[in-house]
Amino acid sequence: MKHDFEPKIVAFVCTWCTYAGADLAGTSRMLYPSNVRVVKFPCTGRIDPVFILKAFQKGADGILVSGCHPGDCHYMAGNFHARRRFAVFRKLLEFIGVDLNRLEFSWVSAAEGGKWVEIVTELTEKIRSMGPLTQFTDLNDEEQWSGALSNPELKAVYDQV
Amino acid sequence: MKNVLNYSYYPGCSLHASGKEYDESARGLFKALKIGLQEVPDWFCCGATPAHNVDELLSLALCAKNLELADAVEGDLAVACAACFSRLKTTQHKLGENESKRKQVEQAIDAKVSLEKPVKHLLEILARDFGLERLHKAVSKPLNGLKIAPYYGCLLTRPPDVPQLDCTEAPTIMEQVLEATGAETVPWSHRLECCGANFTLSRPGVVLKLTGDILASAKRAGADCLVVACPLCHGNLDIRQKEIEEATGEEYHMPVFYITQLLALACGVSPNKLGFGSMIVNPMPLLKEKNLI
Amino acid sequence: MKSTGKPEPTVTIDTSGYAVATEEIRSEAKRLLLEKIVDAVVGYQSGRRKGSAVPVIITDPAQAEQLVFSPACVNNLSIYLTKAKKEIRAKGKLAVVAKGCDLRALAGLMGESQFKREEVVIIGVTCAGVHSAGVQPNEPLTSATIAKKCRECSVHIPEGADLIVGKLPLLPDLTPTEKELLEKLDAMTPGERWEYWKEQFTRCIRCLACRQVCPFCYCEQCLCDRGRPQAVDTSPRPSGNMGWHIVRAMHLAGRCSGCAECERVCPMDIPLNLLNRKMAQELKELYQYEAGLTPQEKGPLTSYDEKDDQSFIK
Amino acid sequence: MKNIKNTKMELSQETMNVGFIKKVEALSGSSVRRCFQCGKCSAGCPMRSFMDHPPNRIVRLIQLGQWERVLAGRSIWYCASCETCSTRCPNKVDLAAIMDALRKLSWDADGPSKESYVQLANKLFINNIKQYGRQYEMRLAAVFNVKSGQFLKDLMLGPKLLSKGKLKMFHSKNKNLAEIEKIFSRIEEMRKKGDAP
Amino acid sequence: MSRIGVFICHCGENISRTVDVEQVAQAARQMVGVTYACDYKYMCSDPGQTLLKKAVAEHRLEGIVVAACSPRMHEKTFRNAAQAAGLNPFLCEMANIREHCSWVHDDRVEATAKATDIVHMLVERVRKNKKLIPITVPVTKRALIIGGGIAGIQAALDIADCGHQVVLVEREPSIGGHMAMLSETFPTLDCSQCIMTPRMVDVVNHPKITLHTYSEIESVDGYIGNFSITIKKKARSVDMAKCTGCGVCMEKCPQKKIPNEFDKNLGFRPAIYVPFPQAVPNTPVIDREHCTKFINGKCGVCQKVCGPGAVDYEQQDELIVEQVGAIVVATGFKLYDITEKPKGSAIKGYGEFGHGKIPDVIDGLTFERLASASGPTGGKIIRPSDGKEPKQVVFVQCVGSRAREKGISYCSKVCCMYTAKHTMLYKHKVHDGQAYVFFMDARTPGKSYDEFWRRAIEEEEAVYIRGMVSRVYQKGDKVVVMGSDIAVGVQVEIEADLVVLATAIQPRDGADTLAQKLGISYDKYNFYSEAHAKLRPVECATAGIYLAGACQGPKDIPDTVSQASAAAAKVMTLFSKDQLEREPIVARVNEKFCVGCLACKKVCAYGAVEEKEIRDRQGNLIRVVAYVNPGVCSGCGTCQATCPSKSVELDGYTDEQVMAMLETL
Repeated sequence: MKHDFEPKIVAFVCTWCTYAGADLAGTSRMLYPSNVRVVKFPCTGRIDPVFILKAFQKGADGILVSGCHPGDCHYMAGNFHARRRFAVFRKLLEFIGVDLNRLEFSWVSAAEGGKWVEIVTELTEKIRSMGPLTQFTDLNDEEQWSGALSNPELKAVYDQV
Repeated sequence: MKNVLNYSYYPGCSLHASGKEYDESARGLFKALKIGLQEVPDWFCCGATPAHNVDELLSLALCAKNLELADAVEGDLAVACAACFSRLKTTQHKLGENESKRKQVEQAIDAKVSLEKPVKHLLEILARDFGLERLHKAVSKPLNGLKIAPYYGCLLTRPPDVPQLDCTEAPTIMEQVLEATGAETVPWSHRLECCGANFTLSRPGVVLKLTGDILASAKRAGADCLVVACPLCHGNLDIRQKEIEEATGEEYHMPVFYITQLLALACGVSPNKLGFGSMIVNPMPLLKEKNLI
Repeated sequence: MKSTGKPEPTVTIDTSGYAVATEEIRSEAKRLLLEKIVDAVVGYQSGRRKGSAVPVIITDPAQAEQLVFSPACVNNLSIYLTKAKKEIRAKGKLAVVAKGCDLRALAGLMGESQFKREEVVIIGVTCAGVHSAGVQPNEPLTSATIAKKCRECSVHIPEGADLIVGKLPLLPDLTPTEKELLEKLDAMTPGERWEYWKEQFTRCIRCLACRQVCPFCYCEQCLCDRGRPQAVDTSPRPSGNMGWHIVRAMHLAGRCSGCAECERVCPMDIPLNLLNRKMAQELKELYQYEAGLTPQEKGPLTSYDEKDDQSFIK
Repeated sequence: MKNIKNTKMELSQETMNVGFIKKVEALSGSSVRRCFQCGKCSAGCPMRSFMDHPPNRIVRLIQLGQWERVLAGRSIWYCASCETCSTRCPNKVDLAAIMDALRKLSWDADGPSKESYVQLANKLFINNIKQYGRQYEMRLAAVFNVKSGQFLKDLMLGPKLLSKGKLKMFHSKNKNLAEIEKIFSRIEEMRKKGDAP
Repeated sequence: MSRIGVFICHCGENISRTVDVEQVAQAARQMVGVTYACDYKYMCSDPGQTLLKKAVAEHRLEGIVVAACSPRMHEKTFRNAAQAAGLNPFLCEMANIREHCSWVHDDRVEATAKATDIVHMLVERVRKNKKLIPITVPVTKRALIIGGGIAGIQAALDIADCGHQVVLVEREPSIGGHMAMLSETFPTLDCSQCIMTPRMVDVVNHPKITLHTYSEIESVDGYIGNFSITIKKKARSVDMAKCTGCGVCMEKCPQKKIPNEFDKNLGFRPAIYVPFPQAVPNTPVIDREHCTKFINGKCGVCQKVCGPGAVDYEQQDELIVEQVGAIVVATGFKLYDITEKPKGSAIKGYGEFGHGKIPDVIDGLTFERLASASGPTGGKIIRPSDGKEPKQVVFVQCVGSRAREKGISYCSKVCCMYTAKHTMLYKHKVHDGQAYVFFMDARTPGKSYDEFWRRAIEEEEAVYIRGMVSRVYQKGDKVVVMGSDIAVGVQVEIEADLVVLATAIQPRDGADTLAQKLGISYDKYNFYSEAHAKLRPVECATAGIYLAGACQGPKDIPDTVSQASAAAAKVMTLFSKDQLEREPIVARVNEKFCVGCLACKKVCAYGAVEEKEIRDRQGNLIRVVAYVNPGVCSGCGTCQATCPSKSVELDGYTDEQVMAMLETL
């Protein structure tokens, strides 16, 4: 490995646009980091936020969700539904305390092999510089509440609730 | 030795005055190449632009008259001036396709219109009839190192179906002829733009603007000099160059040669006979710099 | 909690209208049952402890006298109308007593095909507020005993009910404590927020009372109970707790009517309504959507607009 | 002449001078109606900046039979006859020929044109032909300057050209000048009889 | 599933150059559930496939992972091979270690590790795969055509000529639509009725076509191959079986002064009438709104004079049900009405053109009726106000069209051409007249179209003026048109005798209501939406419903006929098999857990989700759940992602499969 830390990145993609775009990157022999693992769906409309949660819990350091550009959906509106769903979900994660730099969304068409490479490369580099995501995996090892709050201000807030 | 080719010759008014170096050099060149030129006796003014500008019938009649006169001399009609060339060709073209106009002209000149004699510009004779290869062989003093911007102006190529000298929008005949002498031609943007022509008399301001653009373009392309085949273009670019420089604040010092001057020089005609002294922008420094005299 | 840190002076809230409401509910329930317009009425009756109130379903006009309305009527009765409560639906046509916040849930449930408007008679109650969790039921309603949600209530009058009973008193200005807490959390770094929620969720014992009481958690089988595949660890450990609360908040996004029953019933005092309120705030900002204000055919996450914001998408 | 450039056009069969359209078409040998106003002629015209009406508008005005507007403008006198428009027209509208026709019509009407310098130059040029058979630039320039009242125009150029042998102070008439005179007179005759335009 | 075979392809050297295929195979053998793993130079070659088939038999494999190129390349190949080996094809998956791995990475160690991960993910996926059987749907080989204009007629005749039954429903008393109203057609100037009426007669005489005129679609049930259509036959008050079409009733009807809609109110018709002489069917209807008998009961002349006794005042609207397998929607267009601002519309309207109050300002269709030889004036062009022949006619293009604020933002496509045609027709009929056209652009993309337009100018001497009209107003008996010629840059004023406005093309009124009945989508203008603008231009997203003509967007006759034939071809393709076979990647509802919130129905773009009632043995309704019609579902899976309890699952992409893949991380 060339770096101290190689992030694990999961890409949830639709088969018609982004998967095909990634295929195009391959047939065009473009090079990009090998960190990404692609999970194929018929449509971004099929991608459930629970999958993102699961991937984080299973140790993904970064996640990409990518599909057809608006108006290009093979199923007409799947990506429009996905757009709303993830617009909301990322707000929730942000509120819970997840750094949104770890969750990326993109439209990559079947003709955009270059864009796929660009997005995967940038995301890999970004996550690499951020280091591993331990929030979720640490929870796996925790059994119960320690009862202590690290930050006095947090404690004040907590006490008042 | 017998001449290889023989032509009747219509010099036109300018070649006897402001464009006399064109006439001199053309005669010198043709003599060197052993091409015969016999001037049509008592030719008239072709009417040039002013005539057709306001009186097409007069313009056509004048040219038809000249064509009739030319019939008396053997050989295709060689024309040096682009304007005369254009008028004579236009006349042939229009009268050839328009029956009623032909009849009017015949009535005006009181003679049958003769359209048979081919009218040829000097360039055409050199490039086609004489041939580039022979021209190349005839060169004794190659113009190596001279970077030329060949300027066609309007009337050598336009409108498309009249002069039929070369491609209307992308002619190469001047380049071909010049390159046969070893000179280098530069690609440039204003080869076919108008110089303002006869506005030189009535609206010189117009001419200064147009010729200024042409000179600037040639300079941008890195040319040492301009080459023309029309006395009117020559007048506007050479005679008025000083004024252009004053008007635009740009310095050009760009000699404007008639194409026959340079060809004759390359073919060994003595520079003294080529009228370099008559040019307003002195070409001598350039020619000396390039070791051509 | 007040951002300035100064304690709020205790203000008493006028609840004289509640007695009026009680009378009107009784007579309306009686009439509806007598005229056989409905087969049952879902409302509140007094509990065993003095001043307390519990949900009741009456079918006999004579029982109408049991019905009450008081600051102790905290429950959101809309839950009895979901398809999950088959035994209640089986009674036939229902009437239900609904506060403004409950009515929002009813509107949402109608949008989700849980019942049709014409199947239910809604007796709306004007409400100045109800008790906070843990308050003794016979205590007067004051700024100290009022539920947090009621501090920021915008639906004191249940517009859209078949009948509106009670009378709204002059309401004092109360500090929007939840709003202020949200602002405070929003101002934190993600890491700090994570610490906050981690500590909250870690306490969760997965009793699922929050789910039980939620009018929108009417699924026959909760995704989070499923074993194959297991979306969320079902045991009450930090990892699974985090998953459960995220999934819960996501599933309620755009649907939650803000009744805060989840938070009221939480034995571990986890501020669950904060999450719901946050999501509601985001949906309002993103799609100008507020759940339950009017019955809508489609929710914000079951519809879309081609021009939706996509600034977050590369 | 009233400036009619921007005034409203009231179109009717009376105000659209169809005869004018036909005359222009006959004189120029070019169709006017074919023009669909793409503007290519104006795009390439070296004289556009000196004109009041761009070339395409000239055609447009002819199409609408607006002869006064066409002839009142100075555009037709600023056409250099470079043929760029005619060469590039997608519809083979021979605008250069149309311009000739318009100048002829203006000339005949002793045109309402304001561009008298150009007209003067043309007249002198043709007079020269009539008088001498050929063009003598010195004379042309001198007479032009006198007639146009610009006595000092190109004052510095003359001696220079003379010294270079480019202008002849003296000139002779063509031996066969009579033939030219006959041509002029025959054309005049024909026009009188209506045999020629 | 525990007997999985993993087949790793070298793809020549395309994969093996960067991926250590043997190492991947070695790793695969250690994976849970993998019984067999091997690598081979070309898995897709015949020997490669043979190797796969043999391995399935030898190792009794229950699932296959082929690690090779993209599934987009060879999934079908290997699924076919799996099927040939006796496996359900959906138990075969491809791990893309070429396009997604060997071709995009150069580090052998990294690429090998990634390839192993990819294979592992797919092995886990296959372990959760289920056998899937292609879905078959029976097809009723009978087509419904809605709309009897040229689009509907063309589609009906094409399908019927192919031997299938067709039901054609038309709202008006006669078929023919707008084309029957036109005078002559561009760019050939052939008479519209001369080419239209024979087609209309063909329809009524065709043994395979059932024609319902004066009828409307009441409701639509079912799905592709199996639609059930309820049609309302409006009471004609004339028994079609008895009527001979003699026309005596129309002659004798005392009420003769009803403006004739077909002639754009330029002429009159009786209360019992056929819209135009060549109407098909040639059976009159009674306009009950204007008929004296129906108003006050004091007439009955038609019944008295009717020899066959066909007039029936008692006739009632009738509902009939037709079973069809496919629907072609061809409801056509209407013209933008400048008379008033449509209610609730953003259209600001054209008060500057007099809101239709100036009698000599008419629309294009009215001009068609004036120019038509069978029209109210017998083809003589006159002005409506005083019947005089107009000598100056001004045509104004783009009225409503291309005016996003005042009207509609789209181009109506046919106005440029028909206006050019109008100027020619006018010149042919009024030799000393002059036509003027105010226009912005001339849009003439079509065979011989631009030439036609140029002909109007160059030969017929129409004066085209580029620039729009600001206002028209009445001045004495003239209509003054204030315009502008932007080429000249001056205002233009014309005192016209007649002004013809090329008003925009809009969908028919009620297009949205019909779309809701059909479950098809429509745009903000109410034009019906095709499934894909380029690749599926005549299909609706809702399977089994097709579009023809101007109901989908403004269209001229050639385009309309082309699209109608294309729609017919689509219907015939559907009818070419007895059973419709579809890929089994469709959603399924777990009825046990579904609580019927119908979020799935809300997000389904195909209308594949229906409500299903679950009843007990006594027939009492227990609850309503969602049901996904496998004949309609396209398999996007949006429903599953939306369903809170995951009671709807997309076969082939179940949560179990996805989660299994994520477990390998």
